[in-house]
Amino acid sequence: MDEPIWLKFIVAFVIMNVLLVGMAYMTYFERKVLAAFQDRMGPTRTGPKGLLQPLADGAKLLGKEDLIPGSADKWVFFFAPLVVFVTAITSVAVIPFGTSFDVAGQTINMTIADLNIGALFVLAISSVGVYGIILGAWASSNRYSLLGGLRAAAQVVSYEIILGLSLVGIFILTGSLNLGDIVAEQSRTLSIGPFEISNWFILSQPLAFVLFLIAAVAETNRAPFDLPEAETELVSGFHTEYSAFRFSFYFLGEYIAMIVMSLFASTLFLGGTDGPGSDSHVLLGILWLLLKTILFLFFYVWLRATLPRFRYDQLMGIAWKVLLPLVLLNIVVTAAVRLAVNS
Amino acid sequence: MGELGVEHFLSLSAALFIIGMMGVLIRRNILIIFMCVELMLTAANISLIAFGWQMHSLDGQVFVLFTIAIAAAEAAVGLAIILALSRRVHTVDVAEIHELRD
Amino acid sequence: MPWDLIIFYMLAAVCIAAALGVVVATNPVHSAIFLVLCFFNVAGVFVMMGAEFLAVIQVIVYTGAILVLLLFVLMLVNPDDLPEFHQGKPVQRVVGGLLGLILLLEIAIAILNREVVGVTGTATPEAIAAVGGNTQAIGRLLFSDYLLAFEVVSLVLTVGVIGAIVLALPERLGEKVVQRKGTISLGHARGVDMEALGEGTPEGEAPILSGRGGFAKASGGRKLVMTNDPDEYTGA
Amino acid sequence: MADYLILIPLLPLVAAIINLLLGRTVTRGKAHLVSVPAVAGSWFVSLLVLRDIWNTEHAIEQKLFTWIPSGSFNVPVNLYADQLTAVMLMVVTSVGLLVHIYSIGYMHGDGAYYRFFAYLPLFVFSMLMLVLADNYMIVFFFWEAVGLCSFLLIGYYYKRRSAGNAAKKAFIVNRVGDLGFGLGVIMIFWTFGTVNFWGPEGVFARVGDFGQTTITVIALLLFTGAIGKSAQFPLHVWLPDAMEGPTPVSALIHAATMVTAGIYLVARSNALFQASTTAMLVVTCIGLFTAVMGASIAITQNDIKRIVAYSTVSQLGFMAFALGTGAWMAAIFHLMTHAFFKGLLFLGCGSVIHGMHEEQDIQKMGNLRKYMPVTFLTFLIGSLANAGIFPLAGFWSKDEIIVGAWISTVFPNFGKVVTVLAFAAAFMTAFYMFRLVFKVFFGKENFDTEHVHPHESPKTMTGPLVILAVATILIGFVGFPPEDGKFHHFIGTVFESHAGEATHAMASVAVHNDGGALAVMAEEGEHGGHHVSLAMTITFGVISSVVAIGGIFLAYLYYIRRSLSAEATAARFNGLYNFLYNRWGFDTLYQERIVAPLMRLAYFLWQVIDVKVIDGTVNGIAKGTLSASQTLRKVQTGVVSNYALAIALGMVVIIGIYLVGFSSLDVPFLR
Repeated sequence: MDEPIWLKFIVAFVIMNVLLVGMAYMTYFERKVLAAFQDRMGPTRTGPKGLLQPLADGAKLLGKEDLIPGSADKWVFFFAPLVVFVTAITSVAVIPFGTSFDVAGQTINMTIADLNIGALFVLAISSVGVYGIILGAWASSNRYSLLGGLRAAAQVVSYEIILGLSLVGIFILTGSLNLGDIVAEQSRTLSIGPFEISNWFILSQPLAFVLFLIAAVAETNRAPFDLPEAETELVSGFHTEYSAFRFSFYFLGEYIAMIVMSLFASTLFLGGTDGPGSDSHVLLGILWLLLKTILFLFFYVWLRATLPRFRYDQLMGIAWKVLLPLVLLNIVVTAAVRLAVNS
Repeated sequence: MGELGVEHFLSLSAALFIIGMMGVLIRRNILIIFMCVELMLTAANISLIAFGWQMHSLDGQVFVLFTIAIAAAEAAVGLAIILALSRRVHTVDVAEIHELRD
Repeated sequence: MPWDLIIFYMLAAVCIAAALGVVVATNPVHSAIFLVLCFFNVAGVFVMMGAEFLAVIQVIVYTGAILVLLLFVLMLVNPDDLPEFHQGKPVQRVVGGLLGLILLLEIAIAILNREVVGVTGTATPEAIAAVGGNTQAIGRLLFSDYLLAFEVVSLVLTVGVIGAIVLALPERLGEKVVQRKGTISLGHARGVDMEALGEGTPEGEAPILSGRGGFAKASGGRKLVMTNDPDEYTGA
Repeated sequence: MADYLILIPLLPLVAAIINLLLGRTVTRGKAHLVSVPAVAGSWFVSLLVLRDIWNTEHAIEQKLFTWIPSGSFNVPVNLYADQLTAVMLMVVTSVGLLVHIYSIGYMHGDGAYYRFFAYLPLFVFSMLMLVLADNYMIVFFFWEAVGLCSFLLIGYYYKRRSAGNAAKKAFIVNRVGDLGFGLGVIMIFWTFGTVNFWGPEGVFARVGDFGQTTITVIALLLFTGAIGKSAQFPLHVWLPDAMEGPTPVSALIHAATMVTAGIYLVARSNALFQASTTAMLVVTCIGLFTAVMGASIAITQNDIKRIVAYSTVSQLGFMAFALGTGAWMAAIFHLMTHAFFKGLLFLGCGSVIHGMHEEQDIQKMGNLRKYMPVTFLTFLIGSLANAGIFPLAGFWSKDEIIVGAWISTVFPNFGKVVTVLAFAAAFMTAFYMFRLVFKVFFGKENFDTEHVHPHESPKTMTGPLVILAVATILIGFVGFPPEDGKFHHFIGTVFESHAGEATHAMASVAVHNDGGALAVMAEEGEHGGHHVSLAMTITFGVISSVVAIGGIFLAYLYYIRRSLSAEATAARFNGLYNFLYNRWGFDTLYQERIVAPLMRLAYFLWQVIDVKVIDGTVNGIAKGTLSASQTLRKVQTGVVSNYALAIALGMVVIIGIYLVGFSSLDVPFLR
C-alpha cells in the first residue's frame, strides 16, 4: 500500500480498459465458438477473419436512436443500465493479477484494492448488480420487462446464497477472505507420499466447485438459466425497451460479469495466477490467469450452445431443494475434516 | 473540526435517526414506514460501531451483526405481513388500517 | 483538511441527502432507490470506522436481500392500494417535523457537550491486525463470548423465515384463489394500462373446480376438462 | 435399639393407604382383608415390645429422622416405648383389633366399606404414633391427626345432617382444647428450649430449673388439651354427639382409646404436674366435677349409646381426678380396664342396635335377653365391671382410685371430700348402668313384636364381645393384690423415676412458704407415692361394693320390682329431672352464649364486611377500571401513526428530562 494514489489510478485505468477490450472480443469469441458448434463460420466480413466485428457492433449501437418509452420513469430508466455496468466492472478491483513488481522505482501492486474481505466484496457488489436489472425493468413500464426483472431478481438473490456458501469451504481451509491469501494458499505444493500435487481448491473442494459453477452461470443470467431474457416468453426480458447506448450498457455489464465471474472462479478454484514459472515472472502468472479465465468463458459458451433453457420453477427448485442442502453439506464436511486434521 | 472523531459519526447517526423518525411520523405508506424504520436501525448501528471504534472494542460490531440478522428476520416477516395486508384489506395505508380499534 | 475528513463529509452528505430523499420521494420505488444509496454510503462509513466485514454484510444483507425483497413487495402490491403522499394530514406532518427538530436539538446538545467515557477495550488496531484483520477478530469474538447469542439469532432467523412463508401463503389450502387482475406492472407512477383491461372477469380465467368431473367454460367455447382422476377418460 | 418399633404404626398406615388409594377399585368389599391383618400385626409387635421391657427398667427407642431441623428448634421423629407406652400400645392394638373384627360384621354391606376400613387403620396409626412419640411436637401433630380421624369417622354417614353437625362439633370443640395444647407446646419450647421428653436436656429432667408459675401455666395449658380430647368439663359436649358415628367407632375412639389420649398426656407429663399443686388441684376439681356430672346426666337419658357415652364422660372424670390426686398408677390402671369394659359395652350396644334394627331408644326395648343371650351376658359383665362389682376389672381400678384420693398426699384434707363425691358418682354409675340393663334386657317387650324381630348378631360381632368379656373379667387381676400387683410393679417405674425429683423440686420452692406439710409430702414422695395398709384396702373395697350394690338394688326397685315409680320420682323432682335430662343445660348454654353470638358475628362479617366492604371494594375497583377503560379506549385509535407519534413524543420528552434534569451538562443557552 505504499504506492502513490496516482499510480493506483493508472493501474486501475489500464486494467479497466483491458477488461473492456476483452469484453469486446468476448463477443467475437462467443460468436465464433457458437458458430463452430453450429457448423457455421461466424463473422468473417469485417476485417481479417471478422476481427473488427466488435468495433462495428459498437459503432452500430452508438449510432442507433435512443428510445425512451413515454410512460417510463426517466431517471431510473437512465441510470439502471449504469448500475449493472459499474457493479460488474468494480468487482475486478479485488482480483489479484499477481503480486507486485517494480517499474522505474515504483512498486506496482497488481491487485487494485487488496481488501481483506475481497471475496465477500465480489459477492456484495454482484448482489447490488440486481438493482440494475430490476429497476431498469420497472422503469420501462412494460409488462414483459417487469416479469423479466422480477425473475432476474428472484433468481439472483436465490443463487447468490449458493454462490456465497460454496465459498465457505475455501474460507475455512484458507482462514482468510483475502483473495491474495487464497491464491497464496493454492500456490503451496502438497506432498502426499511420493506424489506432489498442487493445492488448488478444485481438488479439495470439488463439490463446491461444481456448485459454484452452476451458481455463477445463474448469477450472470446466462443460458441455461437465462430466464430474465427468455426470448420465447418475454420478448427480451428486462431490456426489451432498451436500445442503442443504454442497451449496450446492459450488454457490456453482462459480458463483464461473465469475465469477472470467470476470473473469480479461476482465482478461487484454479489457483489464480499460480502455474509453472509464475513465481519468477509476474507476466507469466497473468498469462496463466487469462488462460484459466478463457477456459471458463469457453465453458459459458459451450453451455449456451448445448443446453436448453430451464423452466422457472425448476430453476428455483434446484436452487433451494438441491443445491442449498448440498452446499451446506459441503460446509459441514469441510469444517469437520478441518477440525479433525487440526486436532 | 480538525480531526475525524466519534462526534462526526454520532452526528451522522443522529441525523439519519431523526430523518427516519420523521419519515415514520409523516408518511402513510406502510412500505415507506418500513424503510424509515430500517433507516433508524442503521443509524443505531452507526452509533454502535462508532462507540466501539472510539473505545477500541469489537462488541459494538458484534451487536451490529446481530442487529442486521434480526433486521433480516424482521424484514421477512414484516414484508410478508404487508403482502398479506395488501391481499386482504387492499390497502397499505396505515391511516386506513385501524381494525385494532374495534 | 485531512483526506479522511473529506471522504467522511462526502459520504455523510450523500447519506443524509439520500435519507431525506427516502422520506420526501413521492414514488415508493424512488424511496427504495434512495435507501439503497444511503445504505451504500453507510457501508462506506463503516469502512472508515474499520468495520470492513460489517460494511460488506451491510451491503449483502440490507441492499442485496432486504431491499430487493422490499422492491419485490412494492411491485406485487396493487398500485391502487398505495396511498398518495400528499393525502396525509398536515397536522401529522407539522407534528412530525416539530418532533424531529426538537430531537435534533436535544441530540445536538448531547453530542456537543459530552465526551465518550468508558473502559477502553483491547481491540486496538494493532491487536486486530495481529489476529489477521477485522473479520478474524469479529469471528473470534462471535464464536467465543457471543456463541449463545449467535445460536439464538440463528433460531430467530429460522422462525422468521418460517413465519414469512406461512404469512405469504396466498390463501389457506382448499380455499378458492381469488384472481386479481393486473398483479404485474404495478407500483409504477404512470402505469396507465390498467384501464385497457376493462371491468369484469377477463376471458380465459376459468374458476378452478375440485373433484371429479369438473367442467368449466373456457375461452372460445371449448370445454375444459379438469380432473384429478385418469379413469375419467377411460370410464363412461 | 429396637428396630421393629416402626412396624407398629407402619402396618396400619400401609393398610390405610392401600384402602384409600385402591379401595374404590380393588379392595372394595374385601377391605378388611387388608386392615385386619395389619392391625393384628401391630398387636403382635406390641406384644414383643411388652416382652422386651417387661423385666427391665429401660425404655426402648428407635430413631427415625429429623422432621424439622431449624436452628435450635429440632423436632426428631423418634419412637420411644417405656412401660406407659407399652400399656397404651396394648390397649390400642387389642381393642383396635377386636373392633376391626367386630366391624367386619357390623359394617357388612355398607356402601363405603373400604372407606371405613381406611379411616380405622389411619386412626390406629395416628394413635400409636401419639403414644410412641418422644416429644411434644410429634404428640401434638398426631393429637391433631387422631382428631381428624375422629372427625372423619363421626361424619362417616356424611349424608346424614346430624352426623355432619356432630363431626363439626367434635372438631371445633376439640380445637378449643388444642389451642391450649398448642400454646402449651410453644410455651414449653420457649421455656425449655426443647420439646423432647427425655434425656438430660429434655423437658422432664429440667422441670426443677424453672419457677412454679411457669410450670403451672404450662401444665394448665397441656391440661386444656386434655380437657378437649378427654371430654372433661367444660368441653365434654362433643362426646355424646360423637355417637353419630358407627358404633365400632364409638367403641374404639370415643370410649377406649382416643379419649384417653388426654389422660395419657397428663400421665406422660406427670413430672410437670407434680411440680405444680395448682395444676393438680385444677385437674382434680375438673375431673371430679366431670365424673359427678356425667353420671348424673346418664341417669336420665334414654338413648342407649348416649347413656354409655355419658358413662364414658364420667369414667374419664374418674381418671382425671385420679391423676389430680396423684394416683397415677390407678388412673392408668383404670384407663386400661375401662378401655376393655367400655369397649365391651359399646360393642354390646352396637349388637343391641344391630339386633333391634337401628333402634336406639331404650324405652322401646325390653326382655332382649331372650333374643340375644350372648349379647346379654357380655353386656351384663361389662355393666357389672362399670358399676365396680367384685371381682371384675372396674372394681379393682375404681377402688384404687378412691383409695388413692382418700390417702392423697397432694391435698390431705380435700382428698376426703373427693372420696365422698367419688362414692356418690360410683353410686350413680351403678344405678344408671343397671337402669340400662334392666330396661333393655328385662321386663316385657316394649316394641312392636309383630314387625320387629330382634336377633343375635353374627359371629364376627359376638366373638369380640366374648373376648372382651373374658378380658374384662381377667384384666383386673393384673392389678391384684391392690397397690402391689404385677401391673403396679410394671408401670410404677415410670412415675417413680420422676416423682422423687419433681416433689423435691416443688418442696424446695414451697419450703419458703409453709414448709411443714409439704416437706412431709416430699418425704413420702421419695417412696413413690402412697403406701396403703391391707385393712384400708379391704375397708374401701367393702364400702365401694356396698355402694355399687346399693345402686343396683335401687335400679332393681325402680325397674324390675317397680316398687318405686321412675315417673313419679321424675315428676316429683321435675326441675332436677329436667335439669339432668337437658344435660345440665350445657348444650343450650353453649348454643345461646357462644354459638349464636358467633353466628351473628359471622353473619355480620358476611353481610357487612364481606359483601359490602370487601366485595364493594373489589367490584368498585372493577367498575372503576371498566369505566376508566371505556374512557381510555378512545385513546386507542388503532392508527399506527398515532402510536408511533406517542413513542416518539415519549422519547423526546425522556431525553429532554435527562438532559435538563440529570446531568451536570453545561448547556450554553439553558444557563
